Amino acid sequence: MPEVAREKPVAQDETLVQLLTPDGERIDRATGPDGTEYSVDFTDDEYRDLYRDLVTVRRLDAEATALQRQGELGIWASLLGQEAAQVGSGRALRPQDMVFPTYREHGVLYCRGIDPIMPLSLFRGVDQGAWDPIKYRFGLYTIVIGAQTLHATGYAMGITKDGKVGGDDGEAVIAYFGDGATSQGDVNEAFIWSAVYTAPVVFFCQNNQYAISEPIERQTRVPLYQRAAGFGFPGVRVDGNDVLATYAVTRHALDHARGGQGPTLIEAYTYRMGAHTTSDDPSRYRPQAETEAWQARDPIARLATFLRRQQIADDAFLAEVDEEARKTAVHLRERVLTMEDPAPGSIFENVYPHGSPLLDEEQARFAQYRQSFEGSAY
Amino acid sequence: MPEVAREKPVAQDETLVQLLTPDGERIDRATGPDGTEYSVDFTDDEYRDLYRDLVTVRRLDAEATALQRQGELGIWASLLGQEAAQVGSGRALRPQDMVFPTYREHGVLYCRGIDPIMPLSLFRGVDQGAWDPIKYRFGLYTIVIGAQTLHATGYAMGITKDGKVGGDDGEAVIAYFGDGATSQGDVNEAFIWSAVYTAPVVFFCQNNQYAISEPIERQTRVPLYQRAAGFGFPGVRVDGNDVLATYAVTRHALDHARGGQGPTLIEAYTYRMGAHTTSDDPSRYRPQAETEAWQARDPIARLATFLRRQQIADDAFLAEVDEEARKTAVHLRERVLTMEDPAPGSIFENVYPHGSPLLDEEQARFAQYRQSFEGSAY
Amino acid sequence: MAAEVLTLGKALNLGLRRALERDAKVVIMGEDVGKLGGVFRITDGLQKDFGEDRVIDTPLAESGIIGTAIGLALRGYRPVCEIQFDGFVYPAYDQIVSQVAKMHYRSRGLVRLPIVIRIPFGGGIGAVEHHSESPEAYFAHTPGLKVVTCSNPADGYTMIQQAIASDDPIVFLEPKRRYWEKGEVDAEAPAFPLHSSRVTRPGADVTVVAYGPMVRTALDAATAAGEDGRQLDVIDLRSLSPLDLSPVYDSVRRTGRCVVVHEAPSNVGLGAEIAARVTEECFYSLESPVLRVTGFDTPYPAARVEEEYLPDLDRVLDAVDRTYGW
Amino acid sequence: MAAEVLTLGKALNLGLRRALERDAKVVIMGEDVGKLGGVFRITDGLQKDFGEDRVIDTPLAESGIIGTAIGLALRGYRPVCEIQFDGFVYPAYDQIVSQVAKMHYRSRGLVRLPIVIRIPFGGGIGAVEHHSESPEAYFAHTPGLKVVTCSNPADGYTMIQQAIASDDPIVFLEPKRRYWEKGEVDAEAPAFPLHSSRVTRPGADVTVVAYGPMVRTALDAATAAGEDGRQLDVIDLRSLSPLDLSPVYDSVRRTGRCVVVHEAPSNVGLGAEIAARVTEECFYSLESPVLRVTGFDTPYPAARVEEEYLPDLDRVLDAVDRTYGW
Ligand SMILES: Cc1ncc(C[n+]2csc(CCOP(=O)(O)OP(=O)(O)O)c2C)c(N)n1
Ligand SMILES: Cc1ncc(C[n+]2csc(CCOP(=O)(O)OP(=O)(O)O)c2C)c(N)n1
Ligand SMILES: [Mg+2]
Ligand SMILES: [Mg+2]
Repeated sequence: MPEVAREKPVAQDETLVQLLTPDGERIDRATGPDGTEYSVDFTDDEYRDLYRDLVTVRRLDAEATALQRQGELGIWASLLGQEAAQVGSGRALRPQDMVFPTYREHGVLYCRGIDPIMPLSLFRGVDQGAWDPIKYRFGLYTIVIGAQTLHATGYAMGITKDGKVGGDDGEAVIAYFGDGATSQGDVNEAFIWSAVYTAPVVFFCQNNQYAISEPIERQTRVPLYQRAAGFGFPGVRVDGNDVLATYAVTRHALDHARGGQGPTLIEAYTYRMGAHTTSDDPSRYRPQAETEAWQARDPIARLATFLRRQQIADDAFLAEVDEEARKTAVHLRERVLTMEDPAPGSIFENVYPHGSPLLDEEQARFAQYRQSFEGSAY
Repeated sequence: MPEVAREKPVAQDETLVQLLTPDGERIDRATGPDGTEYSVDFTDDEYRDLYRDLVTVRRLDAEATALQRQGELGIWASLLGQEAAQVGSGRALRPQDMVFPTYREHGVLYCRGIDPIMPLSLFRGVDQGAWDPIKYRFGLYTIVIGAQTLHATGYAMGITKDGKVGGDDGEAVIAYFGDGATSQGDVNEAFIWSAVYTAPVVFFCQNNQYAISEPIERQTRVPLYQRAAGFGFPGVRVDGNDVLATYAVTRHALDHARGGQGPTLIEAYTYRMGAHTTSDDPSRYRPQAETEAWQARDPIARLATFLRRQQIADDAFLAEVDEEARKTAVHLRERVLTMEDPAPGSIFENVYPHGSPLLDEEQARFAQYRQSFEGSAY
Repeated sequence: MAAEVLTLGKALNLGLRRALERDAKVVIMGEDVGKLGGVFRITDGLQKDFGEDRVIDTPLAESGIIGTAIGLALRGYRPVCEIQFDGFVYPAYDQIVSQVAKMHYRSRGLVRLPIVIRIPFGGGIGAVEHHSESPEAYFAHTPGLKVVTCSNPADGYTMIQQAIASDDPIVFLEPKRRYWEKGEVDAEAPAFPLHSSRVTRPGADVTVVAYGPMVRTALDAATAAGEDGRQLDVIDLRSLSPLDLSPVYDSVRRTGRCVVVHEAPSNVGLGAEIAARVTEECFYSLESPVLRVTGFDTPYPAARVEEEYLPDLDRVLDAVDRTYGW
Repeated sequence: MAAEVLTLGKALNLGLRRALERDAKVVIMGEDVGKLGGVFRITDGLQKDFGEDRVIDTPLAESGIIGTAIGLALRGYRPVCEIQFDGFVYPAYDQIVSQVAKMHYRSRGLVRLPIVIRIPFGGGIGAVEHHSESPEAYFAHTPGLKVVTCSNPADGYTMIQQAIASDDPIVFLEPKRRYWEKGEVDAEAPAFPLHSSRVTRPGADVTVVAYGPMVRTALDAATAAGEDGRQLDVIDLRSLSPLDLSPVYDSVRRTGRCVVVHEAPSNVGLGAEIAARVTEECFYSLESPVLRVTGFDTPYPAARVEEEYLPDLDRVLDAVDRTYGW
């Protein structure tokens, strides 16, 4: 099993859907492997909004990494490099759509209009990511690789049951996962289920080239998007560092789903610029040169170039966005520092909707035990 | 989720590899979906041997069904209708190849030269299918759907490690499973592993149209053989009721694997003419007309027609084969009836290669308990 | 409906039917549950009457069944999943243990997953391997899951409806060898709490604790012991997590002797838990240690020797005897 | 090699290295075990020295890891599988429980699967969910598997080699919070049987039974109790299946008091089994019931409150006290 040479960091695949080149050149329309045409038609304001999202999301992410370094978070899974994949797909969602994320979809969450503080309690260890998925139309962060793809599929089956597909106001689901996740049985079962039941779900795979230390060659020999055809639905590879193409492809797939046409697999071809998490040391397994090559494909820089060239944005605007993002980050930091720890005894709560006498007993005993220390030197 | 109409029992797929039509017409060569050409070049003796295998395998299977009806077996999983898929693939194996079966591969087992009595102890409940897989180059029957496909893949990885691929004397593995099994995570993980490690394994899926009561539409919307491409290896659909085509396709895939070219998925398109097992009642879920339509594609009848037409066999030969098969079946029956029940106390044996004091104690106590009844009226 | 005599299988079928009638959000899903009505026919006729949208034949993958049931529950449905046999629940283990069991806790109560996982369990039907397992300890050891099992048609009819109506995720174990045993089912009978055990046959001498398929065995032992003048107090646990042991404690305080019976292997099984708790609660009442009569710590054996493996009347009586000899 | 002071992590690394050197059939496989050396670096440097054929980075799927390990074992290899964290073993549960555990039995001894499944387990490292589980009861309840855990570098070094050399399938649990704790490792030290428990600190008053990460906690409690004049007899089980309880029985016959400590939830956990057996064996010696100090019957909580969940010195001492008050 010799190591596969990794010379081409960039997909040389003809079928890569791209609407904005790494050099900031706008491509008018692009064609997917099945002939679908993709394009976007944004106003200047919308372009600027996208840029703002990208910058903010990166800035918040950097803040979280810093917070972890300072011991304020237990761990952090950075999205650095994947901003376009997340903002492009996140902005393509309609309000009624439902998201099933992994542990890295901070950018998608932000695009849903959710306060970015929401997942930080999880990473701080204050809770386990305790929000109402229905209220936010954003599922719980899922750490067990691939598990959420089945939840997404089941939820999508429920949409069909509810008669909420077929029209423009139909609902759709998007399930996020990584390149590594494609090897899990669960993800493949989700492909099967969604195909069999024509479930309105979009599988959005961020191929960031690595599953912790393992390069994509440890998971597949062929481009991941090709996996879909054998399950009976379309697959498309999009430049995940191109926010425009990602938006176009995701919007199309979501509408396809909500229209009752069933699932799509989107492979967003991107790169994890940072470590897997703050516990990881990528220098052990990947060459600096590779990371540098990807630097040239930065999702934010290319949009900035385009905006400038088109005079949609000037230096002042870019600086203002930076400054706004900085403030948002500072605000986030302040709130993380003042997060309250869970109340003593709360570990016994919410195990069961209807409670359990065993737990009541354990809780009571523990409270009694705790009290025995009161007033003692301890 | 409306029921899918099941009008076409026969694959209308252009890509179905066939060398012998249902009417017994010989097709000289056939082309697979990737352009591979398939043909066979059998001597008259070899044709006759194939016929003998088919008839014997069916006759033995009928005997086992009868034994179950008479209470001599606990259950039986009949291969009726799938004889060509099993004999064609089984005969394509070279002596050094390894088989990983489900619970229905009695015909493959027979073709390996193994005494057909071997699996009957399992179905009688005398043991759990206790043979040495290495000695027979035939794995243990596996009931948990799909589990054996990973074992096959791991074994194949071991072949590569041992340097036993790349030449004509290389070893290959064949993993059997059903159409229903393709939905299991394990089977898809086996596809991934075998592709990543270029493991010398052939995935042989007998698509007999049903997983107990569920028609193939509950597992997939597209032909199963197409699943392979998305994992990065060839897939081919063969007429599983055509022993010649099945032989040719399997032989080619095995040689491909032993040559170091990696896995192939073969979908043998066939039909389960009987019940799922003797516990099943197919009249609850499938129309008689469907079964009758498949009768016209019987794998044995078509070979008989061909042999007669080519004057490779005459009535006398066919009668002789029947008579031989009958004798073999009678012999099998006799031996089933005299199978010994396991020795008392044997349930404690072979839990661990190195034993366990806990079990020793349980066994000793149980023996003592048993003894306490001795001499008593009980 | 007045009281009717039904088999356990039919009582469960009727209970499922009532649940489907009562709440349009209830869906049944699993392998072969639709047209075939399940390999044990527990869902017989339900797809015909409630449609393919409510009684769903799924692809053949247990992780997929439970994983998609979670999604359906998030969408407001109440999935009742059938696992075809005990030995086939393990591919779904991750979804059950890491997702179903934990979602309420990790969301601090914001998410409820009212999922019922029905599993025919236990041996005694002469089946091939993986068809006679007793996996209850795996689930009872998992916080976030509740686990129940019924031993007779009346309980089956009531408990399956209660389980479906409950917002807790519940593993519902059905003693498959008892599917064909008959008993009276009275739809108007007063309900008992789902997680309550029950003294099935009172007796003053030895407490015998059993559940699921072994309740019948324990009752038979009680009859035999009664003929010998020993009165067994037979308690049917019904709920395996949480355990309702108060009736057991009460009994042991009177009898001073306790035998626990189950088919599952002994090592780290339910019997150990019951023994540990009874000993802690009734330490000064016990005349002898709590004894366990269980399957052995071997894989489930071949059908022709399963009777040797399974606890039977005689092994129960032997343990009862031993509580005296101590 | 003379005696060296090593961390547990390094001792395991060295043990794996020895095993790879000794037998060319030993292969290590898992997620990130190669170039990265594992997320805990337990396999650090092994791929570099033994090659990609012996130390294999696998696709990201645990069922695939164990399933292909079975195939490799059938081919004559001795796979050592790493599961990255305790909470990620469940996707492989079916392959472990239905295949690895049963293959020897169902083949009547004709097949051996010398597979070791290494799992860093337990909490206390401030991790997010699924990274602090204690799944030992699931495996100990499964006939056909053996389960061991080490509590210190010397045992880790020896036991990992013994486990790999054994033909039994073994779940090898590594107390991840102790990876960084140091101790002396003497390669020439006389070996002990793999499935033997050990009196780690002798004491006459109360028997304390622990394993894996809790041995350190029990020893700390013993030190504190000693200062108060109570001598705890601390026994490190090492083997969780089969249990080697003779030293425990011997001890309890002397002390009359017994406390079992583990991180896993209490309900149907190892503590229950130990309590049941100790009670049965030492019925007339016990001054009080066997008490359990365990994790609670909740999912493992968020990092900031895990200390509340985990048994600590004080909870052990509290239980020790309670064995007197009975
Ligand atoms: C079932 C399971 N196995 C192992 C892990 C440990 N783990 C966490 S992230 C990760 C790699 C995931 O890679 P990928 O799917 O590509 O997503 P990425 O982290 O690159 O976004 C692994 C192995 C896990 N969380 N769940
Ligand atoms: C994991 C698992 N789930 C369920 C079953 C019960 N079961 C036995 S055979 C079968 C259908 C298998 O269908 P298929 O794979 O098409 O093979 P066939 O029986 O048609 O040859 C099912 C569901 C099982 N054996 N294993
Ligand atoms: Mg990745
Ligand atoms: Mg089939």
